[in-house]
Amino acid sequence: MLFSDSHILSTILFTPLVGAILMLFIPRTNANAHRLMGNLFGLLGLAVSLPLLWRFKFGAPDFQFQQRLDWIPSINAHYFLGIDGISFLMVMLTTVLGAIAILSSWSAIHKREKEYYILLLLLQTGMLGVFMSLDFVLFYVFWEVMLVPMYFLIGVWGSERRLYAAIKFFLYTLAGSVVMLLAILMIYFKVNTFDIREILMSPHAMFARDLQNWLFWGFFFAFAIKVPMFPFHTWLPDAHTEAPTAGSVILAGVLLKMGTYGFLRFSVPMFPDATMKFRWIMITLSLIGIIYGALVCMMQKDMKKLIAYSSVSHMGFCTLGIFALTPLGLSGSIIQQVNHGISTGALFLIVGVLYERRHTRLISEFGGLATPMPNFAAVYLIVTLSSLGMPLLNGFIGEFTILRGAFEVRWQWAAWGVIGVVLGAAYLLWLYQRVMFGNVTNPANEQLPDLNWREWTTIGTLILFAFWIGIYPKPLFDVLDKPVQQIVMRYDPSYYAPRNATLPLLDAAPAMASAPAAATPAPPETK
Amino acid sequence: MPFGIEFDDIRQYIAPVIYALVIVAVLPLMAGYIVLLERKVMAHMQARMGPMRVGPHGLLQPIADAVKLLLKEDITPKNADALMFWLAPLLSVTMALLAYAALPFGPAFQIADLDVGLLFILAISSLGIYGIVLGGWASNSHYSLLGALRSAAQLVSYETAAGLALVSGLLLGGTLSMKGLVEAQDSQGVWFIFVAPFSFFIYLIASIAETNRAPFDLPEAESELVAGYMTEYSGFRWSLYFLAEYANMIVVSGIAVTLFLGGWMRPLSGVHAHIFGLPYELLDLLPALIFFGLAAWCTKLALRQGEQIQKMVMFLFVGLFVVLGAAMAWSLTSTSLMPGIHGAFWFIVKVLVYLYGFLWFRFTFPRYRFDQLMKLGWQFLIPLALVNLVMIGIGIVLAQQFLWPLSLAMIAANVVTLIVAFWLVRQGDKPSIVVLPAEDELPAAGPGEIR
Amino acid sequence: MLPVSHYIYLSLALFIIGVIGVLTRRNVIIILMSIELILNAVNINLMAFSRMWGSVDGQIFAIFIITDAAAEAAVGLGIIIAFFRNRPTVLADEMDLLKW
Amino acid sequence: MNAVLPFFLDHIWLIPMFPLAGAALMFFIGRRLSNAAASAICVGSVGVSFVFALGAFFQLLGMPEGQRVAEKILFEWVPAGPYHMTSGSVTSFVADWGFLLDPLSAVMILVVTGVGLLIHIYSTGYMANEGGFYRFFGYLNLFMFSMLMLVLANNLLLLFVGWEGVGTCSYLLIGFWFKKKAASDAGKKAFIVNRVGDAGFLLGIFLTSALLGTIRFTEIGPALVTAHIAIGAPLITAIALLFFWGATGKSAQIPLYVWLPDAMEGPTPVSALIHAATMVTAGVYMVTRSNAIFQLSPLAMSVVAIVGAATAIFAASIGVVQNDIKKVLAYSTISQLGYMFLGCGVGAFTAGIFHLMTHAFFKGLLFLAAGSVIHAMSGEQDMTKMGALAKKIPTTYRTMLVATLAIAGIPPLAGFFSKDEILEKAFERSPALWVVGWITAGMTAFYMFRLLFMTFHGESHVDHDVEHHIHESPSAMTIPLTILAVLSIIGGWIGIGGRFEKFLEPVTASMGAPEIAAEAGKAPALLLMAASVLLALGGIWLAWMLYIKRTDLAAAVRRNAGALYDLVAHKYYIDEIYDAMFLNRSKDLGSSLGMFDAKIIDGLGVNGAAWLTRAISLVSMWWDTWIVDGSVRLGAFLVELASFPIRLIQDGEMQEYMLIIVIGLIGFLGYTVYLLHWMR
Amino acid sequence: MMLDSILFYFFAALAVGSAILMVTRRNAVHSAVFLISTLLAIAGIFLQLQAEFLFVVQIILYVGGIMVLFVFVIMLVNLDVAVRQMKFNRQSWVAGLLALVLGGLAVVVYRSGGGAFNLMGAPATTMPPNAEQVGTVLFQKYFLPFEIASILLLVAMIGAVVMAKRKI
Repeated sequence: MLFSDSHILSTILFTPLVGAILMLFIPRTNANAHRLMGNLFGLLGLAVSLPLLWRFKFGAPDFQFQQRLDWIPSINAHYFLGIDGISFLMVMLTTVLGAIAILSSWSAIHKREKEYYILLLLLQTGMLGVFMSLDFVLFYVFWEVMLVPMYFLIGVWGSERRLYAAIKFFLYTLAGSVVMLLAILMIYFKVNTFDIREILMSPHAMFARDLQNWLFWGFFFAFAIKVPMFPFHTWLPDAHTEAPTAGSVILAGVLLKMGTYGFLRFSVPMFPDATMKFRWIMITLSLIGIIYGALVCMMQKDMKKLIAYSSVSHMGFCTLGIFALTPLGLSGSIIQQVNHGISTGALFLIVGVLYERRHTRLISEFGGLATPMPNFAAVYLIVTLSSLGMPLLNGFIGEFTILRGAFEVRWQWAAWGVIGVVLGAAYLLWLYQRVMFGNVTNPANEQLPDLNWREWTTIGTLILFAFWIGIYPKPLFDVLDKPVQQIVMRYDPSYYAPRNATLPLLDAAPAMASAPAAATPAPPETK
Repeated sequence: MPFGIEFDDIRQYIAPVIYALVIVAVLPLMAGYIVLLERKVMAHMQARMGPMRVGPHGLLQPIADAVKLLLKEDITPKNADALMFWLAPLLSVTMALLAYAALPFGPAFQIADLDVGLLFILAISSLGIYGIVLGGWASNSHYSLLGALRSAAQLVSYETAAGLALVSGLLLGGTLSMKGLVEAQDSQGVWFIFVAPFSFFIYLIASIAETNRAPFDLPEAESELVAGYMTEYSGFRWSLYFLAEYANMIVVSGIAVTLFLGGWMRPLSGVHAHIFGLPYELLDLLPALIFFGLAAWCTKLALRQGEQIQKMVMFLFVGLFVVLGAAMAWSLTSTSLMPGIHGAFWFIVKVLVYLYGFLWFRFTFPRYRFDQLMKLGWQFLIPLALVNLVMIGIGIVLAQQFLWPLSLAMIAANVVTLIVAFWLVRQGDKPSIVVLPAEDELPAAGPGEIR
Repeated sequence: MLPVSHYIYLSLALFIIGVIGVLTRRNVIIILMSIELILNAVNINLMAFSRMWGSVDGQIFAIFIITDAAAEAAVGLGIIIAFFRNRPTVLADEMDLLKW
Repeated sequence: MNAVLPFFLDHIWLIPMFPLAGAALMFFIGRRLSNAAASAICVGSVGVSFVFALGAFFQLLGMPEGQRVAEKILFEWVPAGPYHMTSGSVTSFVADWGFLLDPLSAVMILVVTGVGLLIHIYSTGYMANEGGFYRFFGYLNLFMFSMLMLVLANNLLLLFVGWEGVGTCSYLLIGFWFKKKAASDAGKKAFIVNRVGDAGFLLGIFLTSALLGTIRFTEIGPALVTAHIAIGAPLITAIALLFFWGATGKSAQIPLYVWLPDAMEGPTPVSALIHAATMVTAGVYMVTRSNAIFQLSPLAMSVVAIVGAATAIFAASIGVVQNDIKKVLAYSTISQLGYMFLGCGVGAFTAGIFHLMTHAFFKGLLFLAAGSVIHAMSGEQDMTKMGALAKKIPTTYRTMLVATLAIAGIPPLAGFFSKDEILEKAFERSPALWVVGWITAGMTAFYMFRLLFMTFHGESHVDHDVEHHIHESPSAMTIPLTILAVLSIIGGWIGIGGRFEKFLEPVTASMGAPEIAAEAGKAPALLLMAASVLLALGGIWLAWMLYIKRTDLAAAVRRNAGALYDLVAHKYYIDEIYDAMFLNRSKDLGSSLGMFDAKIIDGLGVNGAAWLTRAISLVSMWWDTWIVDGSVRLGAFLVELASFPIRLIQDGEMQEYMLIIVIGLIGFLGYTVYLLHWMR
Repeated sequence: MMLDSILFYFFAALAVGSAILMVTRRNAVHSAVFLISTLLAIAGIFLQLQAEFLFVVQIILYVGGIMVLFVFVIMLVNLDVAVRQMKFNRQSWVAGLLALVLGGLAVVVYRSGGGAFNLMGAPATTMPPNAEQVGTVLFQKYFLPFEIASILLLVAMIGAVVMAKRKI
């Protein structure tokens, strides 16, 4: 057993923190030193996470790289880290996006650089901690820790209505997590442990059915707000709009994933009966989110707001996949989370490029940018296509797999989801057209410089990932195979065995409150 | 045995005493000849001949100098603090000599193999400051006091860098014992200069500064401070200071040799080349050959001498070298004596090479200004030493915990250090912010105006 | 080994001498030096007990005390220099105001 | 598939990769290349593809009949995981990077690379003076890649990759002149309408995998057999209809044809390549490719046939009154695509593919020739402003004439054979369908010759300034025209004697259901042939009458038809209806939902909670200030009072403080001694 | 044993003597020199207690480090007037007496508690290599205190620099 096996997670977790602490000692006036240090530690954080790529064993049944130390013995809380396939992907996503977000801020941030980079690094540690923790207390601590830097990032470096957005973000999320704390405490008093792994690894569900219902809703609010699911999403457009570019990237790329990660890690496997019971609500909310988000996108005048609402729509796909509770849905959902991090992260970077040049995000301010910025146009196009689910780019793989997984349960779910795909093409292309095509109408846009090497690096990296996932997603599926299987086995141990034909497509439609089944789109029959 | 003394006690107590006596006896002679060497080297570098009169090629010059110094009048200034004035040179030379206690001249030729040998030497050499500071202060002369203060500041500054450089060597060796360090290099099969070149480099510079040698001879800069802390001294006390300086040079060379240059180990000790079926190795013949070569060279020089007496003295040296060469050759046949004698030979050769570096630098570099000196110490050497230390630590962890090959780990570590070094040099090129004090802020009285 | 009491008396003697120095001398630097002496007296005790119990914990504490002494000397002397720059005196009983 | 395949068959996967490499080069270094270098790279890459395609085709021919299948799987693409089929058994969803060459795809790659190569060459001339030359060729190459992926894919999902890819390239190429709002609008419209179709296709893929457990073409047939699916089973009908729903989008059939006329905003070579020869025929290809499924569902087949026939006549009727030269061709394309679907729908898949191929030749030629005309006219597209060009641009005129004859179905040109075959099969199925097709054929002849006459004959209506510049196009453009003209003449001959049908038979018939063909009687082939030729001649005569002989008649017809003419001229107001029904409604929904989001959810819910909290906090603050904090301040006051006497001892003499400490110590020790000695 | 005792008494006498001289010398430099002497004697006692590491640390840090600082500062602030000023302050007699009383009391306390401490039970065994042992304990058992001490030093260093700077 090498030292690094048990400490690699701690190393990854605390590298950004160490950077933040070191930066405390650099004088505030030396902004470039802060930039350098921030980037250095961003990259270092990425570099120390790279060994996971070849050390991580695909298909191992247990959490890997576990490290478990006593922390607060009196309440039996441990410093307990470990990752499985899902968190492995999330950790890698976080380190990659973190490094990119930090790099993207080089020329975008011109005040209080010291605090900015320190907060970004702190945020990084918080997010990584959420994905690595295997102890409820530790999880909760990181969950909350990560709020604070984000609050300041929005509140200090945001644009005009930043204070409103920051406070809204903070209170909204906090409200959700308080309920979750109650649920965690309830778990503790029930099973007398904070050990997530123990609960997950127990052969049967540890909680009685009615308790499961309560716990499910307790966790639901925290996660649904974070995702965000339909009626809890209003903080997102504000936070996204006001946050600085890097903040938006992190927010969209990683923070939102914490909600879905929570569903995958806690709600679904720990409360299988409750999940099955409330699945229709979750699915309904997801589908509403998909279509609602896409429709609202159409009317946005602000680029960032549009992308924020598109996040609502895309994350609706993720929750749809999760609560379809089929292997395809689950693995598709996780891949779609990664995809969303990449595509939407890149979209925010792209808006950041424009914002940095023009200091406005209004779509009407732009138009015809393809003429002065041809490279930007190409990059933007690829990112747009990736986001709207173009095959050979990442989005398609995720959306397809999710819809396939949802289709397996109810074909109507997939049908409603497909509408979201169509609308996605509509609003994204419309945005692209309004920004890039036509003549340059605004004289301020005539001389905009094209991408510089830093922007190439940040967006280009994400595009490379997009192509990789689009063309060869097999490694992702391989990583997810085992954890997804474990989740499915939690609620349906017989899933992997063949069962009698049910032919759901030939059955009379069962009474389903989930999807508004009456108005199916089913186009061919109508002709 | 009488007085209840056992034979082991002799081994334990008497032998060190003998070694100590030998060192105390030989050291002044050695210092004298190093001075001669210095003068000859300087002369040849400046296209001169150097001492030629006293003895052939000035070979007896040290003795003449010594006699002159001992016979000179010993003056104590009127307002001097007599006690301190007397104590200071003694302190200086005592501390210099004390350090020899832990220096391993050979596997067997060491006064005491302390567990904390290296630290002991560091401790003792750090006491040498007092000799200078107190001497400068006790002279009650501004030149002396300024020289002393400069010296104190310089020594304290460079001790840090030197210490940090040595610590990285310690990390590699894993022991504080001087003997253990050499053995560690033996067992790892590599001199630490090759795994930690930056440590050696830092120590080289710091050791020059610590011995107040050019180009860091600010405390005794004759163009500024007459002779620094030694201004008021003359005669025997002056020669004590002088002796202390050269003894210190040998000590720092000894440390460097022990820690970085493999101590008493023969160069290429890993190469075992036997010749003609002889039982000893080819390279072990080198010492004898060197001495015989020297003898031959001296013979050639001797034959050129005009004066008969010069010729005779020269032949004396020929004889000396022949005897030494024979001893080297003869010791090959004895497995018990060979390591000790050869070890001592190689150790002294390495020390001489290192000392030659001292002389070389003295004649090639111009003297630093005091602020430049401080800047070099604090803004380059100490940060670099710190980084180097951390990097070597990381390298060792990589090698031990992550099972990297040591060479790879060390190359990586040193590359990082190299980058930092370049960065530091670039930083150093930028003009530093010098806050000059306003006149009224200077101390009102006392000889304390240094900055 | 000698009885520990020897060491204790020695350290007591040094301690009292240090205390006398602190209480009676006017020169701040000498007061500081007396404090160093007091600390050293403590160290002797620690070392003696460490030897007595055959454990190095006492030595560790001695190291910490030396660390502390170094810190104290650095800051103390720094204060003296700063003070001296404002008022050229090193006498303790002339330093009785918090601010000039 | 372990047998060692001949070189070209083993490397079919390279065919799409050459254009991809060209596109990638254009993307990365295109801007730094000269036009010549860029066109050399792009045309060269397509040329190499064409050579590989030819090689593969001949090596496929070299294989024994009935075994002409070459499949090359590179690696797993989407190994998504296990799922339950409708039958309840668990299977694993796998899509490979696999390439399949059978007679069908062999024909397709030849058409795609061949016509594509010609159009690439043509474009070097046509686009020579346009900005963004490299970009155009990059897009074209990307399109070639996607189209070849589409036809070479060995499974539905990979086909979908090409399917979406061609859509994207179409979007890019239609919007190539992105500064023109109409162009970018048209591109967007094309993409979104296609997307609507794709949604159906995607659901079809889901359903296929759910029902059959596979999406690989070579496995679909056997799976259909093992699943014992009855003819006309609802599920299989659903799949077929969903597929066809996708095809209507891509191939511009009712109801999703609306994007194609708009797509004429793109450069003319694009229209030729994408919107005539290749992409729009993808739907036909896809339907043919999955004919095994379609043949199991008579209902779906009927839908295909009826929609195809309806589209054919509907689009032809619009084409009759269009004045824009490219719009006419666009509606003609829609109409001809309808023909192909009609062929597929009546079970004549080979005829559909045959017509696809010949159509690629002559419609490609028509577009290219039209492009040549537009080129000569300095960008003028309105036919009413042309006329009498035959002398001025003779090569263009001659080639166009060939193509027009071909599309009108005059023997022995290509169009005659393919169209005739479809009509024959349609008659066998249902005479009503034949009548529709027959009338359409007449209309086609009419409007095509109307185009020809208005453009090349009669009086010149050309603007004066333009007139001087009229010139024949460069050889880079005329050579492809000529080659295509030759192909338009001889292209149909390979179908004589059923050779083409036989070649494609393994694809269309092996898993087909012979019953459908058996149902229908034999058609009187010669009679039908004569009827259609006669009608075509009649159409030509009518066109001659109206536009050459009695030009005043046309206007009279227009006046008398009145409302009907208006209706047709406005394309039956379909675009407006769609706008009103879908586009504006979804925009309205979006904006009202946006308001809902901002006012109700955010305003009432979130901000209302915030207001309530603030109100409560005001009350708490009063309490806090006066009661809670007041008691604290009281405590502070008391402490301050008590401190007064103690302050006196503090005089700043450090050593005195120390002495006090010592006294304290003495007291403490003394007390200890007292305890130790006197208390004992 | 004999040598041990001789060494102890020698160093003890040296330490006490030098300490007394240190307190009573008028000249601060002399005081410093005598303090150095005391410290060296104490180092000798450490050596006699077989604590080589502490012996070396005592010399390096105290004598080589801290005392150099003192000497340096004495020379910086050396006032000729100081030589002519009163050596002791006005409370010196009282204070000296009280200090002696304190010492006496301590002796009394110590002696009367003699039974409470097992003061004679010293092991005769030689200790293992001292530096290694100290290192092991320091970096394992006392790791956190060690880090805190290092932070203390850092703070002190910064404090000293800030304090001694002419202009901040």
